[in-house]
Amino acid sequence: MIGHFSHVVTVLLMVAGLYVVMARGNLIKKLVGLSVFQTSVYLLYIAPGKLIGGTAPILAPQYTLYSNPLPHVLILTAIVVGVATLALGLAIAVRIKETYGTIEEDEIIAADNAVQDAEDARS
Amino acid sequence: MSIAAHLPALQVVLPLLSAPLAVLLRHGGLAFAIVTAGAWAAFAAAVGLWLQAGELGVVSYHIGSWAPPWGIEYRVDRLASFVLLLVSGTAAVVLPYSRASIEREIPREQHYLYYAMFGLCLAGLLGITITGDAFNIFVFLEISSLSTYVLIALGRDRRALAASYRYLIMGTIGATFIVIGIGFLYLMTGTLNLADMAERLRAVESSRPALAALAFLTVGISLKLALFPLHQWLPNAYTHAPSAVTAFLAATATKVSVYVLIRFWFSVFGETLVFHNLPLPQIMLLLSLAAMFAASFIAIFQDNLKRLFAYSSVGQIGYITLGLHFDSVAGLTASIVHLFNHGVTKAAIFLLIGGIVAASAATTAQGAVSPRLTFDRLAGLAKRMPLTCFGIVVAGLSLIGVPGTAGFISKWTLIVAALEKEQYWLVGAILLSSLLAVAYVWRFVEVAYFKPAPKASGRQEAPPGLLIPAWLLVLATIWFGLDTSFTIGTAAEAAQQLVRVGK
Amino acid sequence: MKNDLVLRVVGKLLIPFILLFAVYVQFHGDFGPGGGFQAGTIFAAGIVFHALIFGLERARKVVPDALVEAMLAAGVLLYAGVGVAGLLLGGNFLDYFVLDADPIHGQHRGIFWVEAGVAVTVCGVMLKIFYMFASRGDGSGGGA
Amino acid sequence: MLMAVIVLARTRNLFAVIVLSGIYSFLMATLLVALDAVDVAMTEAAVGAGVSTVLLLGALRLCRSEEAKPAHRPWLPLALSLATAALLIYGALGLPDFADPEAPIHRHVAPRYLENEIDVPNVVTAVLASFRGYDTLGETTVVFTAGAGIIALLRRRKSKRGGDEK
Repeated sequence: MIGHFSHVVTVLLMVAGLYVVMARGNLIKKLVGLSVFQTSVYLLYIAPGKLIGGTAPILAPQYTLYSNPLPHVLILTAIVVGVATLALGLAIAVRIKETYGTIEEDEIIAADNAVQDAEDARS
Repeated sequence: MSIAAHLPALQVVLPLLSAPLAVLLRHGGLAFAIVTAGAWAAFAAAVGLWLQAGELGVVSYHIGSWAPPWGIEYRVDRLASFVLLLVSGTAAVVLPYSRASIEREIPREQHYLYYAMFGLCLAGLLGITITGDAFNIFVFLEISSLSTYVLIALGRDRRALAASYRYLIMGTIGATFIVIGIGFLYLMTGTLNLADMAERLRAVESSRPALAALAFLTVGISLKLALFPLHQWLPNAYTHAPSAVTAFLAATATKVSVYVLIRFWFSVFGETLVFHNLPLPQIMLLLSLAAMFAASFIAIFQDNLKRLFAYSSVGQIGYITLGLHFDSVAGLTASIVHLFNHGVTKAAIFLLIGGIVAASAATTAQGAVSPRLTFDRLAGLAKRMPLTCFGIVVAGLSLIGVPGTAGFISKWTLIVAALEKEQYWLVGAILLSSLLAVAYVWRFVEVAYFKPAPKASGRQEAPPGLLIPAWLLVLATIWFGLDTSFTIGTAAEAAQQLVRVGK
Repeated sequence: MKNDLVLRVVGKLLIPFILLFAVYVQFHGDFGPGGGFQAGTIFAAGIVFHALIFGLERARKVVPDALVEAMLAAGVLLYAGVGVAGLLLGGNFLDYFVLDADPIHGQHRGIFWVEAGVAVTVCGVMLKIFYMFASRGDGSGGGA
Repeated sequence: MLMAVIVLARTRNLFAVIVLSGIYSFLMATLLVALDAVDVAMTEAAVGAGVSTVLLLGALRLCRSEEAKPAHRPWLPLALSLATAALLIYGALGLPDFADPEAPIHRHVAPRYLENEIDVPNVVTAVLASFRGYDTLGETTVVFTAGAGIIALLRRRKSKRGGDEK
């Protein structure tokens, strides 16, 4: 179980993030949850790459044991992709705020339903 | 440098390069020219690769000249070349259509960005299809997803924004699930190359991380392909996106996701893991049937034409995934054939609907408001737009699966697969769900052909720039309904290749 | 904030060093942590800092909108251009070995230009996003 | 870190949420240094704690800073989250032990990267830009997509409101 401690922490963080995304109605809070969810996945990759007694994968003559560089590369990419998604999500949220006047999901659905009803009434 | 040897790289890089060029030029017309040229070049490359894959079986390309498990490999087998053809072919038809269509739906100063996003989306989808590297799939998935969110949000209606946001949240959860799945696989095998991964996975086949990876990948990909209970993002996104975007996405985005699912199930995990250790096929069967019936049923009661066909898409995806659960060459062939045929058919329908949007935008208030295609506004449409309506009816027949259309071929191969497994009740289910398709297509026919037009209005066909690409696809649905040597031939070869590799 | 003397002086002193640090991170990426992405972010942060202290308008004069938009595209083109150069010189796509007579040196050259491409795009995007969000607030005046 | 996330989930003041997520990212960066992932830590500090926080604050400035009280009890999301957790733990318990040098990721593929055949001491840079350079091209394209997409989304207002933003 000790050997898996890092995984358990990772799982708890992930699930907390996922819960925020799904349960909360505020568009910005959802995005924060989403980035917590994504960030915690990084640990899943990075933690197993560590070796006790190893050092960062920057080669130097005095070291012989290095942690695994490949997960680092993957996660660098994932971080960048994550922030790009966040930025785009925020831009959409800002536009929603401007056109709907709210960033609460329930209110947006209510506004859409009102429009739908108005259309139905006209027809 | 011989071009033939570098086709796999050019396949993706050409459309990918067209996007930044379009942004650099900041001019709608030039951007159109460049991105369209990129898409046509991609189509040409796809044809070339299809021929090469037919000859060699598998075309492998080492990017950066690094050998596979260390570098990233591009790997084109029969299935990949088939999907590449579908994606780049649809793009090559939809892009010229865009020119006339987005004039009316997107402000002029946005046009160059629209083309740039289209180019990126195309490059992303092609990249997912062609790559032989697990993490590379994720990266290109995100390119195509991010550009898709933007393309949907460019729709006129503010509901396009809400739809796009919703898709962004669900899509990103799906993508993160996929990353988790790939992570588990990587930790168990130490490699990211799909072929290498499949080989090394044999040693740890029924370990718990492998099973968890399978579950996470299946759920994540199912979100992207809008499998029935996870489809909530799709109807709104398709309804409110610009017409050309809807057509392109309906024909390609979900299909590429299906492709990724097939890739992981058959090429990486292999049959034993997927079909014998977990009740996955049973779950897939249940969800497919739910999609075929529930989504088609919901479609019947839609008031908006685009929305009706969006739900029909969810239903049709059910047929594709139904073919997967058989665990047989025949079932897989049916899936692949339907993936192609439905892509062509749906693209035709949404392009024709775009024509209706354009024509009615011209009549009402100079196109200031985006006309919502509710059924009451379509009364007597067949008089005003006979060619468009006839096209929708023909494509609708293909959705139902009437002989002589592409849809019939799909259903036929599916039924053959069911008979082979002696699941006779499934044959009944397939026929019964086709009746639902009859019902929703009939709704359009009834309104367009038998309801009187509101006021005496003359013939007002969609402009030829919209009609010609759309009819090209309508004719394609008939062509693939009559001559099946290309579709079934390639699909059967692809299925055999996959199942053999999986063994 | 624009009129705070301390901020202006400290800002004037610090900003060149921030930009210099970005350049260091960029070129030292082969030997220590860092690379194109981090450098681009830090460089953009320096200019954002400038904009916060001296006002958006002055920052826009230093780095105009059109340049930023060109940077977005130029970085990707530079990166893919290196790949195409590999093709033209007889290798595969993104093959750096053929970029120089000495393959190892070719690798270094390829990595250098590729990292430069990443930095340009990242810096451009960060600045563009900042400009977009910042200039939007001026007119509509939201809370906070 | 866990504390930060739990408080984050419960707080409704969005400003506090954003600051908490910044703190979370910083803690994450520290942890990453401890795990010898210096490049990743540097990026996470710059991106998670820096760029994301600035972006979120920028967006918040344009929106309202208080979250509405959720209207309904979130049982379904809770159930789904717990199911995900169960699946994750199920999978994770079968993984190789922490820091096990015999794990497949240390045996396969990675050793060649550490041989330094292209003479770049920072192996992360070497893999990022050369071995897996194509991924990085994709990554740059993702950033470009986001940038161009934001232009497409946020520029529209300008034309409507005329020149008052110039």
